[in-house]
Amino acid sequence: MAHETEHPESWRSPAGILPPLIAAVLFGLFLQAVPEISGGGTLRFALPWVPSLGTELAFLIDGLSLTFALLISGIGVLVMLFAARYMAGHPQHGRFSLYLTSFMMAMLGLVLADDLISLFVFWELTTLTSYLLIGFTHTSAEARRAALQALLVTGTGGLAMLAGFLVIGSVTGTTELSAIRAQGDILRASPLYLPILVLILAGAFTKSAQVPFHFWLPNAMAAPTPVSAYLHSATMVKGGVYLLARFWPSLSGTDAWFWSLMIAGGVTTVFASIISMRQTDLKQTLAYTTLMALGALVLFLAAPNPYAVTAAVTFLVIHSFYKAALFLVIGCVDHACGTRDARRLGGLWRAMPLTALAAALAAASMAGLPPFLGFIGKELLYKGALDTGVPETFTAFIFAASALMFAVAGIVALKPFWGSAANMPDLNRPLREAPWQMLAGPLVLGALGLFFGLQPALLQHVVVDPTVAAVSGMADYAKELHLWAGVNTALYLSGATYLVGLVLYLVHVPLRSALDGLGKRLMSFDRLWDGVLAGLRSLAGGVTAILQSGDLNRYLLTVFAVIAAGLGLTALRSGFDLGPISFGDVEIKYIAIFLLALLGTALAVATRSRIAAIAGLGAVGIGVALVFLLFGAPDLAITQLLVEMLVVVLFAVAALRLPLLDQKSVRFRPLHAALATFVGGLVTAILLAATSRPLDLRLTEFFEKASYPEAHGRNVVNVILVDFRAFDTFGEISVVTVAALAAVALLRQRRGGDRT
Amino acid sequence: MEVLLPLTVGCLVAAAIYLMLSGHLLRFLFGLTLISNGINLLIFASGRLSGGRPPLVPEGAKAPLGEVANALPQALVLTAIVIGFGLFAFSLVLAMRAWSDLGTLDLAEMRGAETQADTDA
Amino acid sequence: MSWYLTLPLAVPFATAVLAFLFRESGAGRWIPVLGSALGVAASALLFEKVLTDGVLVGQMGDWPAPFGITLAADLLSAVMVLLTAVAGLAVTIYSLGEVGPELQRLGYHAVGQVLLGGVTGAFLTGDLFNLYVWYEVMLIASFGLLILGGRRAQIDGAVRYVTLNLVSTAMFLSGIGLLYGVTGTLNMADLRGAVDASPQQGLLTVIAMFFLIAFGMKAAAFPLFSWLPASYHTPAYGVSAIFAGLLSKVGVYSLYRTFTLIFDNDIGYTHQILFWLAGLTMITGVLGALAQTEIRRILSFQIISSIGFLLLGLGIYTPAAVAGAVFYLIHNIPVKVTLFLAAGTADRLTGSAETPKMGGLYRTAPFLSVLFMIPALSLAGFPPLSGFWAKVLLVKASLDAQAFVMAGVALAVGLLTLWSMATLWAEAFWKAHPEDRFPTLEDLGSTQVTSIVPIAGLALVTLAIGLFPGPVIALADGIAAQLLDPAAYVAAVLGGTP
Amino acid sequence: MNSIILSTGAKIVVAILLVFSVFMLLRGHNAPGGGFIGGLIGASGFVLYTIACGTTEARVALRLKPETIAIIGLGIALLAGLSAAFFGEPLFTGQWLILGGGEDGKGLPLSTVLAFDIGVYLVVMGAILALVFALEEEI
Repeated sequence: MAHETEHPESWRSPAGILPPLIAAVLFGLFLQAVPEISGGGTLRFALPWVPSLGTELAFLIDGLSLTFALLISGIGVLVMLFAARYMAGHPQHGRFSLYLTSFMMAMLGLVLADDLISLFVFWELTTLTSYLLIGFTHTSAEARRAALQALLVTGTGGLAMLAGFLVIGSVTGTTELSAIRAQGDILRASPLYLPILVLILAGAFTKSAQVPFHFWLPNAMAAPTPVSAYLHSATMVKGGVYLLARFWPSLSGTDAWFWSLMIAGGVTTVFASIISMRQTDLKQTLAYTTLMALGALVLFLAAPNPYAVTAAVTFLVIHSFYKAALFLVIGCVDHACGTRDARRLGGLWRAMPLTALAAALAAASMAGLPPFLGFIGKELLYKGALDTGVPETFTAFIFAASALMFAVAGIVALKPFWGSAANMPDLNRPLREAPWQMLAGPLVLGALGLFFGLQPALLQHVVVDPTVAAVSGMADYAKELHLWAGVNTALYLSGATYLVGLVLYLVHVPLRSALDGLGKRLMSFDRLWDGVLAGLRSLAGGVTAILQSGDLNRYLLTVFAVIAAGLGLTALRSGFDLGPISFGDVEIKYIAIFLLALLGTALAVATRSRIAAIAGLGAVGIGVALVFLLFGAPDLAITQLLVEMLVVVLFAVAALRLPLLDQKSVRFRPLHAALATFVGGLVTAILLAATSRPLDLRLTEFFEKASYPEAHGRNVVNVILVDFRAFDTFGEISVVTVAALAAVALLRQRRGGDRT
Repeated sequence: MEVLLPLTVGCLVAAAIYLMLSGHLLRFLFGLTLISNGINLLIFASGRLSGGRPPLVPEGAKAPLGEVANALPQALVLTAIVIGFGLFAFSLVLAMRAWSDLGTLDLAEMRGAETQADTDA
Repeated sequence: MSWYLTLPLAVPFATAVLAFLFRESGAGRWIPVLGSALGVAASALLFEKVLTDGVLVGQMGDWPAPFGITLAADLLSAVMVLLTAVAGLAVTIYSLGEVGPELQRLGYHAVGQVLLGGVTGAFLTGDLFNLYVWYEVMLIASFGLLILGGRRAQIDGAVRYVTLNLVSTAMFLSGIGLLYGVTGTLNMADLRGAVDASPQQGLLTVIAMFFLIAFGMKAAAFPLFSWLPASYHTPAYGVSAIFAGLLSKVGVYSLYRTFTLIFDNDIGYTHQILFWLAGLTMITGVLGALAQTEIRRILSFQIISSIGFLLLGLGIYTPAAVAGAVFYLIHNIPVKVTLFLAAGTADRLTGSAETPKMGGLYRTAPFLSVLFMIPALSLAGFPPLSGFWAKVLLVKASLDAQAFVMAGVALAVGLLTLWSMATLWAEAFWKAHPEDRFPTLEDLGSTQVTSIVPIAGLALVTLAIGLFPGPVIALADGIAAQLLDPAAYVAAVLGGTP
Repeated sequence: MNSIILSTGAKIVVAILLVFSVFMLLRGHNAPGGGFIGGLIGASGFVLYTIACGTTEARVALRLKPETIAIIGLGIALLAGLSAAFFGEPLFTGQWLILGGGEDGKGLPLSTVLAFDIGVYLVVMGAILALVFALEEEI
């Protein structure tokens, strides 16, 4: 992505210079730790964080975390230097640098954390920063979609992993990783082992893009190239691998572990190899080879043997070198030519000799040619595969992958530089070599592949031995790295690999179209994903349409149905005693009041006339007032009558402006009537039961005794209102005040305020 | 009355619910009035019906003499009546406003707030 | 002594009176801000006092419990009062920029202060009938705020809100009447003993259902939540923010209060119901959010989903679960207020609340985008924000209580929330404005400070709780201990009587 | 409706009802009555007056805006409740000053409780009148 507004000099802004500087400082710091760690020691820093959860902000440097930290910060320096120039002049360069640096910090936190919760926190922070980076071109809907996809897929796994962590915490009683590593036997013996494993693997497999969770990774190539180089080669996707390595001592060694990793890793490797051949966008091609490598790493962590672990660790380093280098090379090419289409690029070596050199170095490592580090790695992979319980399967996976990698190395590194230039796009500017800031990364990383190929002992000492020791929990577990290990099965396999790889490279163009046809018939996980999201959305829409239909009547019906069911079922389950029911004390005047209220109610319910309904309500009110009067509540009776009068007045005033009751609302509704009668009957029964025993009159007796001597009032009801329970009254007058304010506001506001 | 009063309460509640379900805002308000009355009676009945004498302290006495009505529920009901009136008055005015703004009191036809189309922000 | 308890209550009411009397003058703008600030101070004092001295009790009118009305503040009450005051202050400041002189003349600030007073009263009272009264204060004040502005959607939303809430109120009042009829008392601490001693346990469970339904409706629990998404998107943003932050939480608070203190005799039934309601509320809430495109309707459904998490603690009913839910409660209030306020500012800048018509803010107003993202991610339980700890505590408690299904539901809902919030953020902030507008904070003009400062302040609270959750977790543990063993509360309230 | 007879009659009725309402307010502590009932009666008087003479005149007769009366009532009630604190007692504790009377309570009792009830009276009257005026004016 060459920018319209390019300001080569602006890379010297803080946004350009600070990130590589920070990375360099961190890299230097981690280098300082090398002697200590390669001597077999560890370093640990811890701050208390959430003591009640046993959570610390704890960091541990051991072989494994140091290797990752060195890769992250070291490659970080080169990628960020590249980015400084690549992004120079971009209006959001500052944000980009902030996100990328934050991502690096989060990634370092992830690999250094020695506490499950801390680890998870950093894990999710990498998810968030990668979300922002993948969607960096935020005006593009495609980029946003890719970002969301990565967020949700890795987020799903992350949550599963969190659940796994919490269960581990419950089983082991600690969240400290070092302590948990020592409790592998307890975990493996726990009845919760299988759930834990599944949950942890869900986290690792989504992050490391194992099939069938792989589809987000190629889409994540929507990010600017430095991001792809960094996140999707050296760092984020390796997070899952790191997790597996971290939990190797605690969880590995069971059949479940072996088979799940082997199947996931193996399938991913082969699947990705095939798909990568299909791509024409070089970045996409590389993305799928990353999947392939991740599959291989997972595959080798499956097997509990020293060769396999050594191979995994070594390959991890190798892959980081060449994959980052190749992504950056593609970035240089894209920057110079404005395309990454494998079908068009060719003959670039004349104009871009240094880029071509870097590409060649990295590709040689990728192809596994001697004397590059990739060769050592491939030999180790074969040895490791042969050492497992199922050598045929492992070897077949690795053979297929290695041959395809050989072919892809040719496609990515050979063809654009030395292939035919016939299809090159027309550029309205001269084709130039990439600037030094962008070249430094691929050249250094490519050279490192050669350097360590010639000097494997150094790598062995600094990286492989301590890392393998940390993964396995055993010192001296690592096997030796040799450039020349003699004539053995692995060497024969290497030869065969080159041969098949070469053939594949030569036929890759027709192969591509063949695979393309095949691929179209394969299930597309990307489209499946869209289907899942669409399905969830329509489920959400459907459920919401039922519960929140917009029809107030339905809401009310729901509420009353819940009331009826809640009270009815509880009454049925719990049961209660209605007490003695006698009509002995019923006098004629009571019956008269009852009938008055009943008639009033009936009128209010049945009539279509507003006036009649209001009259009915008035009758009910008077009936209620009479009850109050007859049973010693004159204050209530007076208040009730006065309020009733006001209600009638208000209704009368309002009714003049309100519409007639239409036929629809007055027609008989049997279902509603049944529901209403049921609730009404229930309330009667509950009230009868509630009053079936004598009432505890402590409160009233206190009020009666204290009313005059202490509160100076003879009207006990009024004393309660203004003294004993004056607080209620205060709240109540607030209600009245606000009711008036609100009603006045309703009446005063201009109509159709919605148009202002 | 020990039996009649709960029966009255039940009738009022049933009628109120029936009215509230009628789908018409004005009739909902009728229901509201009825249910307020019903619940006030319920509280009153919960305090038991004991005699017909109001809880007053006669001149010269320090406490009510003999059996008087339970004062506490009366105070609660009084509070509830006044609060209920406040709520009712507001609701009535709201109904008027709804009629003049929305042009209907039929609850099924009121869709101003929950339709996506009408977003008068 | 009782100054500590009454000041947080008296200040908003006094502010309301003054704000209304001076509503036509310039002071009418600043009195509420000053009053809210005083309210924060008063509630901070109360909180500090309760933290050091334990349950604080005041007998109104000096009438001993259970005869008069008792105000009682345990840790839960105190922290809720403090959060109420803080949310109130934030919204009051925000309203300076949002609410014009016309609404001020109609009593916007006065009614808002009464609402705060009502909420505070509900948190502080130790008397069931008094709780009803504060509920009504809250309710009528919320009616008043809901209709201020008078747009058609507001009126329609208000009809929905009012009708459904009145039904809930009726349930509540009936429950109180019946409970009094059985036990003869209204004081909540006294009710605990009276309910335990009552021979009518079956009947009391039925009566408990009155409260469960009434509070459940107030809390917007499944399937009684319809009133909330039907109305919360219609009033001024400040109003929705305070509703979102506080109102449904009062329902949750009431459930916690009554179903730990009074109705804990039939846990196998009542709390089991709450348990399953919690799950259904979480799920239906988040699904509702996914089905919306209007920003406040999305957030409204998220409120419901949060309520599910809050109920889960009560449903599981272990100390860890209650503590987790209480942490969630504390974290959720600032988060919800921030989200609604930030949504309001975004609406004003982009000219729409419909997410398809929004956008462009990430590019030209990145600060606002971050301010929205912090609470949004916190709500989704993203670490290390406050919601993450809430989720961890609740999921861990569910796992420890063998409630594996609910732990899974909680995690899945967290994920769906992340989806919903990420989509919302991407649509409303990240993508370009469909009409290629470039809104900046300068467009807010003179209201820039009042529109941003409260949001930033609350986002900072969320961030702080996330980074230093220790004290809040300790507080939540303390609250859970008090709730599950109310002996100290009961003793403090009834101490005066034999 | 604006006949002189009616409006004169209304004025007389209002006067009577107002006096009666104050009577009900003051006697409330010892007999049926009190702030609510008094306020309701007082408001009824003004409602009658409004119906007879229209809101403009009723507003003039009332002098203060009814909303303001209500909020002042709320303030008085609040102050009455808080005043106990100045006597060093818990809030809402009644403070009594009985003028010219002895133990028999025959003197003129002045108290914060009465002040509280006056607040209630003003709130009820102000609120109802605010509502009725707004309704009447909204045609």
